[in-house]
Amino acid sequence: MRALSPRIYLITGAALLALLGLTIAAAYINLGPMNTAVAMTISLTKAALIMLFFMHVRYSKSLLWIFVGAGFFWLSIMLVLAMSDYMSRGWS
Amino acid sequence: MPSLALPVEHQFDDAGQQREAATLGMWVFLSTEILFFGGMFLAYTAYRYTYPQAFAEASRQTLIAFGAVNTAVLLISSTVMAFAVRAASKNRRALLGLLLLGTAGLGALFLIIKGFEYAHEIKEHLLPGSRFYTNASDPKHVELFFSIYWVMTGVHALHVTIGVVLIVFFAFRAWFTNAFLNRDTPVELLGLYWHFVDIVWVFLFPLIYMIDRHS
Amino acid sequence: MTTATLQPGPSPTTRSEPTYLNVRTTISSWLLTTDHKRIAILYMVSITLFFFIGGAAAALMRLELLTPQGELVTSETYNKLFTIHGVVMVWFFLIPSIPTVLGNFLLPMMIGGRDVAFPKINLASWYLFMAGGLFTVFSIVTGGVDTGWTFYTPYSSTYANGHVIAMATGIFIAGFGSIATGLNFIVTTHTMRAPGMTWSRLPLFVWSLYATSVILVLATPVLAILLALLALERGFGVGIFNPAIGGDPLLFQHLFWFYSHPAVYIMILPGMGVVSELIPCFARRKIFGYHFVAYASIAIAVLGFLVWGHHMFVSSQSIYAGMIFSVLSFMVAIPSAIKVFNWTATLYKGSILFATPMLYALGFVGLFTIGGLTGLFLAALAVDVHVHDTYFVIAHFHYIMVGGMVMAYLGGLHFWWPKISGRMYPERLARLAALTIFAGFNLTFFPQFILGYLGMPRRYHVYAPEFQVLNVLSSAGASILAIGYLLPLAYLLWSWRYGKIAPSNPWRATGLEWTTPSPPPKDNFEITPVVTTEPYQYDPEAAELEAHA
Amino acid sequence: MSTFLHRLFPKEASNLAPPVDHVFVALLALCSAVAFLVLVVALVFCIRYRRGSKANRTPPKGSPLRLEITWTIIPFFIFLGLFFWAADVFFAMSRPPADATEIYVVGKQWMWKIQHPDGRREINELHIPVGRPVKLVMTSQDVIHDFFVPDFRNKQDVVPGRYTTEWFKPTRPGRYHLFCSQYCGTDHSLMVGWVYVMEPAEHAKWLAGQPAPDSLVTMGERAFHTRGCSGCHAPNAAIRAPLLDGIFGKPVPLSDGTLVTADDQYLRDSILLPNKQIAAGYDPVMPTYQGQIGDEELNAIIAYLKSLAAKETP
Ligand code: HEA
Ligand code: HEA
Ligand code: HEC
Ligand code: CUA
Ligand SMILES: [Cu+2]
Repeated sequence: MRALSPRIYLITGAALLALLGLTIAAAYINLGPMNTAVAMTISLTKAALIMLFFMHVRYSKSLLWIFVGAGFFWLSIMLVLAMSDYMSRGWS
Repeated sequence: MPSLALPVEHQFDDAGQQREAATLGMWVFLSTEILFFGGMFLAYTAYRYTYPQAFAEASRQTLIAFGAVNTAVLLISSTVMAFAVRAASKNRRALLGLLLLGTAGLGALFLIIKGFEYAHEIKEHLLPGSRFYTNASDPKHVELFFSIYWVMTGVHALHVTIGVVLIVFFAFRAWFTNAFLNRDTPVELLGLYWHFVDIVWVFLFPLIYMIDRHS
Repeated sequence: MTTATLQPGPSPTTRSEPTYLNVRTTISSWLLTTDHKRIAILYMVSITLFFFIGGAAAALMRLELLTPQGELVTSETYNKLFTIHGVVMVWFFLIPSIPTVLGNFLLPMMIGGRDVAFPKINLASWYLFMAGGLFTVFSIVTGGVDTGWTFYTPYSSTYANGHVIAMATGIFIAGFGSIATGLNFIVTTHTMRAPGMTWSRLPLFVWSLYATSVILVLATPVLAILLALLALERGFGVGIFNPAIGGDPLLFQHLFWFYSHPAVYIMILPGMGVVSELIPCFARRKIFGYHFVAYASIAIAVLGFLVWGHHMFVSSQSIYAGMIFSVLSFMVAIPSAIKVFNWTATLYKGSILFATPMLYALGFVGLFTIGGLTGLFLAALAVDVHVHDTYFVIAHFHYIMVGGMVMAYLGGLHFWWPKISGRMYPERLARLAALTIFAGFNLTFFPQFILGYLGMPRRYHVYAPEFQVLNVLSSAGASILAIGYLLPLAYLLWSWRYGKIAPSNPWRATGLEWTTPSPPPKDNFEITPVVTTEPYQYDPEAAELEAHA
Repeated sequence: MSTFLHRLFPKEASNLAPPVDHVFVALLALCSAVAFLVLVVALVFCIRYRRGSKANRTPPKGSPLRLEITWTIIPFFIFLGLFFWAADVFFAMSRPPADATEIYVVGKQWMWKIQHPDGRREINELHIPVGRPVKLVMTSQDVIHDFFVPDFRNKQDVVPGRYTTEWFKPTRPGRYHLFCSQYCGTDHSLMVGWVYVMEPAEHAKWLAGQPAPDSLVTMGERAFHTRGCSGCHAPNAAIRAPLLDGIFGKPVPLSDGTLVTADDQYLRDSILLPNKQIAAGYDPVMPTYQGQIGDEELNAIIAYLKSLAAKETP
């Protein structure tokens, strides 16, 4: 399980570098507010690749998936609720 | 599965249980790390939302070429680390040491590049505090950006430094001791840590260097 | 092997096998121990020390508040006193209390394991705790800190006197101790259960420790980074919260309460777990609604992360965010309600024995209910505007933390004392102490609700003369409370040497920890137990028959 | 008896006090009932089923699920109801009426400085006529403070770097405590004062007894000239800057394409941090006045800018 074939690692590494190129390219195109969304989507993809293949999450028990998800889920709680304050401060 | 003749700590029944506990423990630790960095990500998000123009202006003052190269360096180091873990599980300890040293070397390269970048920013008075200076149109909030920039990259660099030290240590253990004979869990955990540090940077890179680069 | 062993176990004198206490007795065998039971003892001694430091500060505060003019200590000293009191009580007493003492001692035994998953990390977390404590004590003796336990910026970052950075460092380090404990407990619960110990057979104390650990692990790092940012701002001028460069003081509050509200559940969930053990045992009844009580713990842990903004209703947070946080705060009360109702229902048709632990447990239910219900007043937006930062809030949380958690800790300590020390405590004295604490507590803190609604602000060392009568009542209560706390300290210490030898299961309780000798051997069980039944197999009718016989 | 009750319950001296007290009393009744119920039931069980009593202990039959669901659902709905009621009152407490008198409050360690619209100043005292709504516009010079008048049932943090508001309509003449209720350092507990609520006639007498200062607007107008604002913000100025007549309360287009409303906060930021938001079509040449104009002078200037708006829109 732990010893994946080297091809998987190489492909993952190459994909990561390709995505890096893509982020940089996308940053220089004016997409308006979409720039940030695109950049974050690419980053999320990269993070997912690293976790799934380099960190072997794809081949792990479902319990591990829960543990991995928990950190991100709690982070999103923090961001969403705190930003709900910042975004609605101007309302009257 | 490594040979069962291995010593298992007294609280565990067998090596399988021990390995499962260790992996689970590492992931719990990584979750805490996510929230540790998360506090800073919230600060970043709140201020970028409040001062979009100042943040864009400040971001354009960062050295994107350095950032991009550094991202590539870390991504490659992660790939090398993946191979190192593989070598450990195949019990090829000479190769393991070599690959670990390669990973550490790339990590050190990252730190050196980051160091040059920091030096440049200090010279340009972009270190917050009384000597901070910028001719940007909204200097206060540019300073706020750089406060966050220094803290986030600084804490990340600290993590990289810890990683490099540990990896070098592990490399020598692989070569000169029997620590990893039939025992790959420690290396695997180290790998998890290193990949995590990489992931943090994957988010930092666009957030710091690439706000409104097109304009 | 898992249901109640009805015959008393062999007494320690007839047993040749060494216990965890006397396998080795050198000092280094204690300081370098990796035995979870010994680490529990190390923690017990340390947090008792810290409790009396925090209590001494409280005593001085209550003395000062006898008169409205504030002539006993200066303003500055008073401010340092409540800071010391809050910091020490929260981070160095109450957060570690049940988890690190009773949790460390019992968790492995309750699930039938030999130790926690990472014994060395367990020891390391005690050292982290002590190192953090040392920093904090250092900052206290070298002049103190006057920020309050909440460290609000920009006061703490720019204007405060004293060693803010040293104290923040202390809490930072101790925080990593907490994280290590939480991590250990989570992994232990997942991987170290004995054969047959399924999740629905876990004692409720284990469930509550698990929920607590989730909070420890996910909330504490946010406090850590926050304190680091505070230190950077204060020490190096890297201003993340500094309003002079557009930083937002409210961001500090968001991050602080993102940690500290979940942290208040760290300070109650373990107590709920203890009470869920005590009530079935002394009512000789299976706990009512096992699954509801168990899942309520998890629900509190998760929902507890969604309500932090209720500390910021008048901070100038957006009123819409305030509304979200208010409604969520009401929702988080539901799982607590479920627990209260289930405990009460457990008494029904039981065979209730009012031993000391049970007195504490019943006291817990009553005082926690009052404290929790006043939490609803605070969650109600319009009312909180008035009572925020008044003594109403002080009364609310002392009812839960002192009336609830400290009672639960004492109850648990008495309950498991025979297991921990191998000795019985003096029962009648213990009951007297429990009643003294209950009476003193209510006299101390009930008047504070009234003071709060009348409008007396907290952290006031000089106050308007019309508040004096109630303050005097409160101070009088505090002196009774102090006596109440000194009693157990005295007789428990005494019983460690001179108490009656305890059988292995003096309460005829179920639970694996009662199947080993008192005190247990180093590895807890001679053979790994196999679990075949659900917990709390008590029978009230059998208990009655025995009582009559 | 009534004086005894009086000691246990604060006076109701503003329009906000009755609705807040209604929620409070309702909560008190409900929670006392619940607590009483739980405690009585527990007590009855404790007595009835004490060890050795002759009660029937055959285990109850039937599934407890119905019971569990009942005591989950009922609190849920009660809580929802409480939330809506309290939130509704809170909403009203947070939104000052349009005709409220605006009074500026500056908090600093450890005193309250108060500026009336007519320029009159007070320290740690606030004199207001009964029956007229008052809106406090507050900021702090150093740390966070909190303006708390228990008998009015309102409080609000006073935060450095921004304006917060609080309002009430005093309904009973008298003298009421003013407390700082956000911890602000050494003399936090001495940052107290009095709010005097007076009959209108008496208030007028009090006003007459005070030396009549320049009104806030006049002071602001003077500052507008001495500080050099008029050098740019005048129709015939050499530098092209927006005219500020009538700006208050209007939407302002910014250079990044967004629209903001020119409220207190916007004006404050425009003066202290002019480059935070640049008005569309202008160069960002306005200097920052941070550190040069104090909070009180700033309040006067803002009052002056507001008065221009009032003239503009009849
Ligand atoms: C162990 C600690 C602990 C616990 C468990 C709680 C539990 C709760 N707390 Fe408390 N709280 C604190 C410790 C704690 N709190 C502290 C330390 C502060 C002050 C911090 C500072 O500023 O220094 C504080 C402050 C605080 C505030 C901010 C006040 C202010 O500063 O203005 C609020 C506001 O919503 C609040 C609400 C609640 C609620 C809704 C609960 C709920 O979880 C309570 C749930 C329980 C029940 C409700 C009781 C049982 C239920 C029933 C019997 C059900 C039946 C009821 C009905 C149908 C009505 N708390
Ligand atoms: C977490 C646990 C905890 C515990 C257990 C306690 C226990 C007590 N607390 Fe505390 N308290 C807090 C947490 C806690 N508190 C927090 C977080 C705050 C907010 C701080 C802030 O605003 O920043 C607070 C604030 C607080 C205040 C408000 C201060 C203010 O705002 O001005 C008061 C006032 O009465 C008070 C009183 C007490 C009393 C009388 C006890 C008693 O239960 C203590 C009884 C114990 C003893 C009395 C010790 C035993 C006796 C001796 C050691 C005798 C020898 C000593 C002498 C003769 C000097 N506490
Ligand atoms: C050097 C010229 C200059 C001086 C002096 C000056 N301003 Fe300005 N001001 C400008 C310009 C140009 C703008 C438009 C660009 C911008 O928004 O920054 C502006 C914008 C403003 C705005 C925002 C108006 C809008 O339409 O958004 C306000 C309010 C303001 N100034 C008030 C003042 C006050 C009060 C002073 C004196 C204390 C002052 N200004 C001094 C040049 C000046
Ligand atoms: Cu100002 Cu407290
Ligand atoms: Cu809370």
